[in-house]
Amino acid sequence: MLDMAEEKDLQSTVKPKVTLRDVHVHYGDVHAVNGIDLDLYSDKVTALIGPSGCGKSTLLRCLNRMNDTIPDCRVDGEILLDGKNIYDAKIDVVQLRARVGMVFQKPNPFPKSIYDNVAYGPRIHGIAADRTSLDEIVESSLEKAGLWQEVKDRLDDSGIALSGGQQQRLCIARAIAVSPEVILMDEPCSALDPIATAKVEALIDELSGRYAIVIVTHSMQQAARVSQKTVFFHLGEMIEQGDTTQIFTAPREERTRDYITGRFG
Amino acid sequence: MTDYQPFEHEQDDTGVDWNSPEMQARLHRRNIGDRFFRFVGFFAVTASAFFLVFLLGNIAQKGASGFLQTSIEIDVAFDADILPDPTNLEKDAFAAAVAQVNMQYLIRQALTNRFPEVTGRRDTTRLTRLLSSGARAQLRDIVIKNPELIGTTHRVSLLASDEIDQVVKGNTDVSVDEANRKLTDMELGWLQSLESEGRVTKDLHTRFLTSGDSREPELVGVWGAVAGSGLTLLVTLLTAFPIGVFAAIYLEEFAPKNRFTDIVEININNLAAVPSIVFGLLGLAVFLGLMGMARSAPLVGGLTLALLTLPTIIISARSAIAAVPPSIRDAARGLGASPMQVAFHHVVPLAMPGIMTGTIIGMARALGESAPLLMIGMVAFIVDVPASINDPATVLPVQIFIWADSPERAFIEKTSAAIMVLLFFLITMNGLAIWLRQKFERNW
Amino acid sequence: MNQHILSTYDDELKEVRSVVVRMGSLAAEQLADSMRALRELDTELAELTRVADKKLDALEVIAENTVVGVFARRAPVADDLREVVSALKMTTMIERIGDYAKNIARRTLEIADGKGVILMPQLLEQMSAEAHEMIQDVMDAYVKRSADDAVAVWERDDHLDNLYDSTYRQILARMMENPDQIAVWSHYLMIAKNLERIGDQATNVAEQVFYTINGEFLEDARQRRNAGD
Amino acid sequence: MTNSTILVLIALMAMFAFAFMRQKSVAVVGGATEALHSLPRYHGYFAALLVLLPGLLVLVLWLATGKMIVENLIVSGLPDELAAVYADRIDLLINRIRLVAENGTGVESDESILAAAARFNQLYARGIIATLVFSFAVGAIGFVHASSKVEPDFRARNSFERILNGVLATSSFLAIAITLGIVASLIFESIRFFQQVPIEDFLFGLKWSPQTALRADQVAAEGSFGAVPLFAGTFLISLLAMLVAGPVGLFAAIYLTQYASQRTRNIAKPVLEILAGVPTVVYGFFAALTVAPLFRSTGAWLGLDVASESALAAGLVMGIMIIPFVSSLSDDAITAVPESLKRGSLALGATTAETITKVLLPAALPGIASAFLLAISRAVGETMIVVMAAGMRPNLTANPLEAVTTVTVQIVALLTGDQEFDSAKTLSAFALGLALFVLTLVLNVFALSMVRKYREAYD
Repeated sequence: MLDMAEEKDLQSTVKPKVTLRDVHVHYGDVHAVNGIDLDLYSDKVTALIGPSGCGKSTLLRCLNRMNDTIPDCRVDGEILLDGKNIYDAKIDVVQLRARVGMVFQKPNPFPKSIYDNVAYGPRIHGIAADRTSLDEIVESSLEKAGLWQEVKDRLDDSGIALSGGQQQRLCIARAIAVSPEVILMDEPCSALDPIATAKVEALIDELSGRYAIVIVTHSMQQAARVSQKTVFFHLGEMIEQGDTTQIFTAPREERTRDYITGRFG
Repeated sequence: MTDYQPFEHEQDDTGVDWNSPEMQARLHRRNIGDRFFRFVGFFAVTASAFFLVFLLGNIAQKGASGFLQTSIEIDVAFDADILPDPTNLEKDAFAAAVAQVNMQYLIRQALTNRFPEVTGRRDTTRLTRLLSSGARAQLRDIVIKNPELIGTTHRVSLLASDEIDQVVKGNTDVSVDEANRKLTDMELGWLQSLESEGRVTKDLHTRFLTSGDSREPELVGVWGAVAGSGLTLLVTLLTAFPIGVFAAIYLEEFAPKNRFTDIVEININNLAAVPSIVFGLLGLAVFLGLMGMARSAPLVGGLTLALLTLPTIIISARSAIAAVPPSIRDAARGLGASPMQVAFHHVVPLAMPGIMTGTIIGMARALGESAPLLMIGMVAFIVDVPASINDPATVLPVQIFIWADSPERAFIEKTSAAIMVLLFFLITMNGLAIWLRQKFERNW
Repeated sequence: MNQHILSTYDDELKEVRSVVVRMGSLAAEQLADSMRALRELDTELAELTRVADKKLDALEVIAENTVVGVFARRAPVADDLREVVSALKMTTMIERIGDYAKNIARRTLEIADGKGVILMPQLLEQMSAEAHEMIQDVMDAYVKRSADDAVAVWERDDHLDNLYDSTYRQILARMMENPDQIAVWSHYLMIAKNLERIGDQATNVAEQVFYTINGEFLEDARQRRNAGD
Repeated sequence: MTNSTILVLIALMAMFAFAFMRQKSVAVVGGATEALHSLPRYHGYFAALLVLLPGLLVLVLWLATGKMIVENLIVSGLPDELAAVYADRIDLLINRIRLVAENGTGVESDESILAAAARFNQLYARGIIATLVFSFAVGAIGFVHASSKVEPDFRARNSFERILNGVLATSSFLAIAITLGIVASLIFESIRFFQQVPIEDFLFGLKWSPQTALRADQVAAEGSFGAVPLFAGTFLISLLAMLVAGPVGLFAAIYLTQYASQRTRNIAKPVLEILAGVPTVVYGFFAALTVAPLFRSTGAWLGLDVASESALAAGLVMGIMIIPFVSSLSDDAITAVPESLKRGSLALGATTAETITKVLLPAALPGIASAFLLAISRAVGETMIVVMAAGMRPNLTANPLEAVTTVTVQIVALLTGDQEFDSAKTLSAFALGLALFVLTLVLNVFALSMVRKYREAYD
């Protein structure tokens, strides 16, 4: 059995996958994210929670530079992926996004076949050497996404023909297919019913050992269910971060407590 | 604890080695592809802008001088023997008497006085051709206005002929061989001599904006066509606007959703894409053939253009009406308004800015339209400015078409100038539409 | 403390809290009554006290239902979570206190029934006063949300344990002196044990109060404080 | 007395009816207007419509048919010898009579025609009077009817609104009437044309030379009406136009929606709008006077023989004209693709170009395809540019440097010179118009159905 001090030591020897140092995001004059310091680990699901407009989605989008597509969005500070600043001029954003996958709020499968949806990423990045290995990637991605059994006989059907939950798992399979190291999820279940939500959450659990997963969610229960680490944002600032159990039983900050217990802020 | 290994997460089982040379080369290729795409797109936009600038610049460069006109000052002896005596004549009678006088004689006299070396019938005729055939009417007007000139010699400024005008403006290349140009060296010599005396002037050509068509380029004006366009558009507006708005109100607010209204809707969308010349054929067959209306009249032109603009107006009015939020209708209905009252008291007034914008744009399109009007005979040569919707008339774009077809070199600048007038009206109308849209733009 | 956005949630939490407080005062009262009956060998009062435990049981059921309802509908987290979890545990503990008081009353009846009546030893009086005070103090700490007061109650348990040891030794001596009174003395011995258990339960309640307020376990906190010292 | 006078009189009568009935409704209830079911002004509106609509109907009927009726009367009353001369050319005769009737006696010398013209004017004047009387009569009936209805319980508003609803519905059905009018007039004249020229000669004939006798007694070379060279010319010029407008318009749309900054868009969009707003006659002038000579001289410099009215110049300028059309429709089609698809692709590490070619364009394909079809339809039907910049000579060639002629050019040429209604030459214009209408209609319908089909596939 480890005693407390030893446990702490162990923690510090694990290298964080992604490190944020004093990250600020501005939209024009709006200071959306204010000085965030945060470590994300490969074996953990990190949940970002906070009221709407607190900057959590903005921060999420910084991690694969999806903010680049928004005019007058400025990101300052350092975001290191395996120790390299992803905002460095030498970083190729195309490569970055392959390594840092993303799943969106609303399922957005392409209006193509299920197979082509999953094969899209490997094809553009040239990951599969031939048709056979592409087939393998598609199968294993769908399997990891828990969708293989449901769709293996209709890979040529349109991805849009699937149910909402299946669509979202297809999008996750699509993201996994390029073997990302980090997966960002922006309220992935907000458009889904409880059963579909449960399946996606089960999938997140399943994936949690293999990828650094960051999930933005408005459902506190979901954050509590799927994450090991929870970060609370308020008005663009990080108020508290910690083990999910600690945040949900004994938050240190009053604002965190007020938010998660549903009190007047 | 010593056997503990830090996590090594950089490689997954299906991991991709992004740093391999193959992958780096691939990335490089893909990024070049992206830049190429962006460049082609940028080129397309630039090319479009270039076309526009080239087109407008070309027109403006050709047309600017169309607003100027060369005049030549000559010393005319207002011979009392030829001209009537104003002292014992009524004003009208005097004018009628002056009109009888051969002004060409006075002009010839004045010119031969200036160039005494010119003899012979052919050369004298050439000499008088320095001036426009409109110079006679000009001189007549001067005499009628200033009877006191009779018996004196006075320097008057008269319109130069189109060929002279073009030389003065530098539009005609005088360096080519004499055989290949209209003006002889002799005529150019006269011109030079006049120029050296400062008798050749270029002035703003108000006549161009105030008179009707003519066979002579230096005498033409766009006013006839502008008036024709105005009358035609008036007819178009008065017919297409109420019918279009009524139809839009019916289709948006009252029409039952059934097969028939579906057909009406599809039909309207298709009508909007029917070539304009087909509407001309319809106008020809129905308004002229069947109903026997007068050819070349703004009435027929306006009705034909109304057929053409009706779909546009219906479509834009419908979208303006559809943009009024249902909550307004619910509110009015909740107060006990009948469907008609809801439509006419609430929905239509709120949609009016949008309807007006669409209508103005439709009208602007009708203003620029010429093909269907060719079908119904608005392409005739008409000197008089039309005063009513039944007078023969032409419209600005057709006037442009007619002039563009004319062989005289001077018509190029007149055509271009007329295009500038047309574009001025179009820009004004579109500007008005944009202003309306911005002033009344509402985000529900 | 801020109110919840849903005021009915606040009402439910208040309900839980007030049931706990009512149970606490009821248990304290029961203890006092049973001890008075013992002191005066008032069989009527003892009988009443024994029956009064049913009220405590009923309140525990109410508390349990409310807490389960909060869990099911509100999914409490953070201090709300601690509040209801602790309340659930505290009601069980207080119910136990009631059971011990009932036990004292039962034994009172038997003592009164028996031949050879012996008056209650003085030490038992001291123990019951201590236990009663602990119950009251810990409920005060709960109502006032005072972690320090809860710690103070917790620390008094040692004193009660010492009293018990003294009482135990004294009764054991009496038994040896008067073997024919063993039956009566063994009843007193069991009552002393009950009082000691009541003190333990009050201590447990104090731990729960501390956890409810601070979100950490009293033992851990004390350990950390000692390590820091 | 003219038609417009009648219009004014009917309007005045309607206004009077409005004022009168409003007063009357107030009088009926002794000023206590709250006793009326409908407000006084609705009684007025109701009466005004009852007067106005029948009167207008009579007037419109007269305008639409009056001249025909009068003409028929004239023809039936013609002296026999005149009728005999013009036995099968009645239209020509009527044209002459009309000309006199409209323009005065100066244009004609034939006594019998002058007489017929005088009779025409006389009859027409009578017709106007009759129309006036008749429209007043029906107006009066409406007035009396409305007057009898003025009662407190009469639901004037409901009745008025029912009539108004009818007016609105009629307005929207007018759109159908226009289409029917187009179809009917084109088909009617075309049938007459095909009675003179076999339809297969028209559709498959390779020679277009629409010369027919101008006078009945003139013996002229048989005209030939093979429209293939015209279709070929139209196709060639449309193809050239699309070769310019297709890529330029599509790439402009792609650039503006995917790459351009807001500032660039703010400049480029108005530029394209202005380009779209320039009248076609201006493009025609530009093509004929600037582009064609430019190509000719460039061709000469390169040693190529470029016709002064080359298909290339007309096609290029037409292409420029269509650029904004293609770009704005493609722009709509691309922006209609959900933003989420684009973000999904970018988040997988696709470049913008890959996102466009692999996700956006396939999804927007139906919209873009229909944009192209509509653009082709536009090019096929475009008139002024080709009239001014393309040739007049039918020429079956695929060489863009030569002059070709198009369907629209020929329609204009056939109908703007001297014309007579009955000749094959004039009628052939309607046959060409019909062909043009059918072709563009097929393109439009196909474009719209294509959108629908793909939309179903994606939904």
